[in-house]
Amino acid sequence: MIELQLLLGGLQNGALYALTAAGFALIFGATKVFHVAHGATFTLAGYVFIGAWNAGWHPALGVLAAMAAAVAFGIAMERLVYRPIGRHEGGFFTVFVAAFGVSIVVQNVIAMIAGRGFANVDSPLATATEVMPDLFLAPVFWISIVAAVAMFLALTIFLSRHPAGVALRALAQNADLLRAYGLSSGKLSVLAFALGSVLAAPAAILTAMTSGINEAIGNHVMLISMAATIVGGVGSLRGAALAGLLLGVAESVVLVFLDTQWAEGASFMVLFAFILFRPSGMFGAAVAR
Amino acid sequence: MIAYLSNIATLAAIFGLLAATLNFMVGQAGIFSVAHAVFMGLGAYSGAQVALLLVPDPFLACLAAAVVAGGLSLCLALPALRVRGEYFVAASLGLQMMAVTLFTEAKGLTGGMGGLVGIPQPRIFGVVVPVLPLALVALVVFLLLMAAMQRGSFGRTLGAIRDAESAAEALGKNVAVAKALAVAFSAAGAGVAGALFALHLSFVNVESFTLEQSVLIMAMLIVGGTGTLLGPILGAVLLLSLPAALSFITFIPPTDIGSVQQIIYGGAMALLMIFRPAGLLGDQKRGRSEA
Amino acid sequence: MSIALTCQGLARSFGGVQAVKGVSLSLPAGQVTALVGPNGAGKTTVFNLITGNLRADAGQASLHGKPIMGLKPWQVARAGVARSFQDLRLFQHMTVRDNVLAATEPSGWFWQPGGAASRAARLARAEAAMEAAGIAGVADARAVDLAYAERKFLSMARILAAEANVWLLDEPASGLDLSSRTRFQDLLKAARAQGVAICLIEHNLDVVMALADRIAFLDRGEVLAEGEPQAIMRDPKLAAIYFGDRK
Amino acid sequence: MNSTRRLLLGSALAAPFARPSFAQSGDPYVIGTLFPMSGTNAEYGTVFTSGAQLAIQHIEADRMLRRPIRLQAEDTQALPQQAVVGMQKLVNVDHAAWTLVGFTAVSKAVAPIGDRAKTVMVNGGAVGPDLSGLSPYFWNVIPLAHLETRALLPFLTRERRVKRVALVYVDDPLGDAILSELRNELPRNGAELVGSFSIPRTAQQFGPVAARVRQARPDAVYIASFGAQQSQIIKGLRDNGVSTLLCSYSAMGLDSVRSLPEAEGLVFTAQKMDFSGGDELTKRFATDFQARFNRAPTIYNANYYNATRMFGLLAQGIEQAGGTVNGETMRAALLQRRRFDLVGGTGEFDDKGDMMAAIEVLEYRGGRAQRLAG
Repeated sequence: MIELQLLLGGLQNGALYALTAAGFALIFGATKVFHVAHGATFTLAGYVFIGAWNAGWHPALGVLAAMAAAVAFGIAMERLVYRPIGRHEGGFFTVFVAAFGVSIVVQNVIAMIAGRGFANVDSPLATATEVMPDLFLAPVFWISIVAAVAMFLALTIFLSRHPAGVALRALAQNADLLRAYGLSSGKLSVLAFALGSVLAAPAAILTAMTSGINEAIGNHVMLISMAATIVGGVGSLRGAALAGLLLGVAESVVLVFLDTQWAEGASFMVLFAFILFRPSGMFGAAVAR
Repeated sequence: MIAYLSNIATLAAIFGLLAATLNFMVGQAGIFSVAHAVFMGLGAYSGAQVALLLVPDPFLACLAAAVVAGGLSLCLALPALRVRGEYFVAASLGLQMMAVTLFTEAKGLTGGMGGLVGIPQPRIFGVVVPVLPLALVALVVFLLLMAAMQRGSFGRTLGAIRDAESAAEALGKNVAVAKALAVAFSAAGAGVAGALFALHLSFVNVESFTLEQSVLIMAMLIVGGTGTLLGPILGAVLLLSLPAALSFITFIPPTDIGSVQQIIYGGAMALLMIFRPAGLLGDQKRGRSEA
Repeated sequence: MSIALTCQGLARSFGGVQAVKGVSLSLPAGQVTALVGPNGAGKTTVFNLITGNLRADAGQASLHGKPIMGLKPWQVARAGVARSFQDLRLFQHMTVRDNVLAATEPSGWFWQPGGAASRAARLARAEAAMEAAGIAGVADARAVDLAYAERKFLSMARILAAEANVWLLDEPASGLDLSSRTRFQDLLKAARAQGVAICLIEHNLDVVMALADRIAFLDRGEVLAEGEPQAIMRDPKLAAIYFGDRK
Repeated sequence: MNSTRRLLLGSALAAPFARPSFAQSGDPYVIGTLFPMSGTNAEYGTVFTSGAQLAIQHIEADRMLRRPIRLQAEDTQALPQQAVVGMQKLVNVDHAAWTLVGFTAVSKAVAPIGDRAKTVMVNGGAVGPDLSGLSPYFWNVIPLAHLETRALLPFLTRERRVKRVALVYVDDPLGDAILSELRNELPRNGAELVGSFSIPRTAQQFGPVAARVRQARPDAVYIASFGAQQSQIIKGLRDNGVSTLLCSYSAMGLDSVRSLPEAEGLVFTAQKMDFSGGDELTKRFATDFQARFNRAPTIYNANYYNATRMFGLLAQGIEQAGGTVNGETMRAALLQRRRFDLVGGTGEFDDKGDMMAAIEVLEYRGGRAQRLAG
């Protein structure tokens, strides 16, 4: 029974990882920006929701506010940080350091405004009940799964039907091709950042409900997203989402065999194994040599 | 004040060495790693164990650190070097995260979270020597070595690999060996820095070898400018003295002091990258679009 | 006439598409063999199979009678096969001299064997190669700052300095103006005179006719014909294929 | 941040410059703090500092010393390396007479520096047993963890009839100490340790751990962590079906834990301290703390109040005897005097500089800590 419990718990977490990872992968695939501040987007969205909740707003309004904050932050990063560096042909690590600097700022501004340490919203949705003997599930489990599936469906439809979505996918595959067709990659970058960031918001809100967040949670989120993007195969949204799910499940199910202190290491062992044995990831094209 | 400044100077020399050796990997060979703190940690633990169990001879400690860090880096790098670019970054991130777990769990060697306490001060022929001159000597030695290699054939080999790996191979360069050597040399330097760090602090625990430390070392390098000889040193001095200098600002309320310092620190990092993306000493015209 | 490099039955497919099917080639020493054929005929793939950049599904290759199939690219290079790339792959951030010097230093170790005398010899080789390729005047410029033709000649200088006896050149003359092309042809003729076996992928038929001793005509991964340039060029069937896709 | 706090803080900081010279003169005594003021453990830094601030306010209001006091904060982020830099600055630049430290790793890193410079370091936050006797100048005004578990276990087994205990702990010296305490002491109290679950300090998700805990079928779960993680563990266990008794040690004395609905019924130990009843000193502390910081004081506030007040008391004695206030004289004074009137009652120090204090067992009920025993 413990196996099933761990599997389902892993799925709940993995669904949230999948959402954040897909956001990261979307941005990375379309703009080739290693968006380290994606974790900061997550933190910001979570705290905005908690703030709205504590101020007595309707939850739906809080969700909207959190999404708006995430989108605004993502776009601001694109316009104010990544684009100026890109103009200078800034290298991969330059972007990394700049984004890391911004993450530090966000983390500490949040600490000063919202207070340091643990923050959460207190919702009965997060409390698990025994649905079967020895199997505890909270309503949040279903909400997480439904939210993840719904977001993915919406995203897939957008990317395959809407002209801008199709262009975005093309951008991910071949930026030169797109320029040849006269499409503005600048506008599409903004779109990629907006879409990618909005995906982090539901995950942040649900995390604030379940395990709670603190101002420093962004690093962990960023690492998981990055790992999932690589494991899934760069450029593949489906891959990143599945890999996020896989990492969440791995982190949980590993406890069937190992002691609890190895849980976090498990996701990175998966990452390492993938890089060594299948560097193209689950869905990526083969890495050309 | 002198003691305080010499403490900062020692740390600056140690981190200068770390950033400079990382530069050898990133700037010279184009191998992007965010696991430098792992090798620093390996060196720190082995140097500390030499000082604790055998003799507090700094040379022996540094030698042991270089051998352990360089040797283990080979075992880790050889498989991981098969992949390039972002993949290697990700591999090194995975390595960094796993290393922290291992450092925490291998209590017999590392003391775990509790760390290794009471590392004796370094002695040469029975005389206690401060770490500052040792660190400066180590820094100068490594800088000279790297400058010599940069001008010599090994530097050309690494530059060739960085700029066009397949063309380097087509000229008969054994890319895997060259990369592994670069990683091993760089890791050995990080190991020496780690040993000096352990001797300087007399205490090490796993919290000094986390991802944050790796990112800090990387930030020093990037802020100073990759591919330059003195850039990493400047970056190390700046990023170490900035928080120290900020702590002299007395009008910030004590409870907010940490956050304000961090905000200034993070903000400076971001702004510098936006306005001088190649670092302070880097060639601004030289685009690194392949990076 | 000794054969420097031969290959038999080279084959390679990519995800179901047979890019090269059973290609056999011989490159005699002191001769220029041109590999011609329409785009996508598999010419560059043949090079990649010979040099070990791609693993062949089937086939053999040997250099002076010694098998080289399955060797790594750097091992093939050290055995004496030099190649150029269509996109040049210069060492952008290094000087022209360092680019060429790098070609004289095969060892990936911390230092090169042979000490000071060997170092002086290597430097002399590099200078001679730059002189021959006509880029000695820009020896201290960085590769990324060179003009187009200079970049092409730098790529050639690297090959000259490598002192290989088999050259695989991938469109080395494309985009060159007439005078540069003449200089390039002289360069190749000199190498041929010294007994280098040269294999050339080239679209410009003027260059091919001026240089080639033999032509191998490749289409859809197969050698359709091999022989004297005049004979190949007169074959109307081949001409139709060759010009067919560039109407 | 409320404005009264800013104001008071400003006046405390400006004290050396603004205070009339007839009252106190000379260079201020510098009290240095080495707390995490940013990062995951920053909440502690804020809590620790406020205790010290109030003590300085009281020392100055009472004119205990001839010279003013300046509080110099160095941010450690609870990391050893930053702590060493900060400690070097406090010792060599600020010439701090007295330093306050918090975390185990930080304490162990700075102890050699303070030892060499003969600067007193006082810990009122960390409870790792290996903090005892780090240096003659390293003192603890908080009872260390093994004392806490020994006080808790009899209560658990007798009052709450606990037979099976599971431990969720951070894998550090403190966690290890509690693990071995539970392993040895539980059988003596007629109970057993049925599972121990080590977690990394950075772990955020505890659903899987909760599943493993449930599988062990404990009557009580002991949590040995600190900082933001504690709340996450409590919430993670409760949300995922662990309904048994939760217990812990003094690190739970944080507002963020107290205000967590899931922490209802949490049993934990702390130094015995009665803010409402008790002596004049304690009452004054509690009232003024509420007035200045607009919230009820916690144990940590009191500990660092005490740690700072100790300086006032020792320095006052030395000043009156005409001596110089430094590490050596203060250590001599400590060993001579031994007993001090502190918040929460009289504190008595042993030869190592560790304060012995009574431990009480508390329970969170309705967002307040209520005393159960001790």
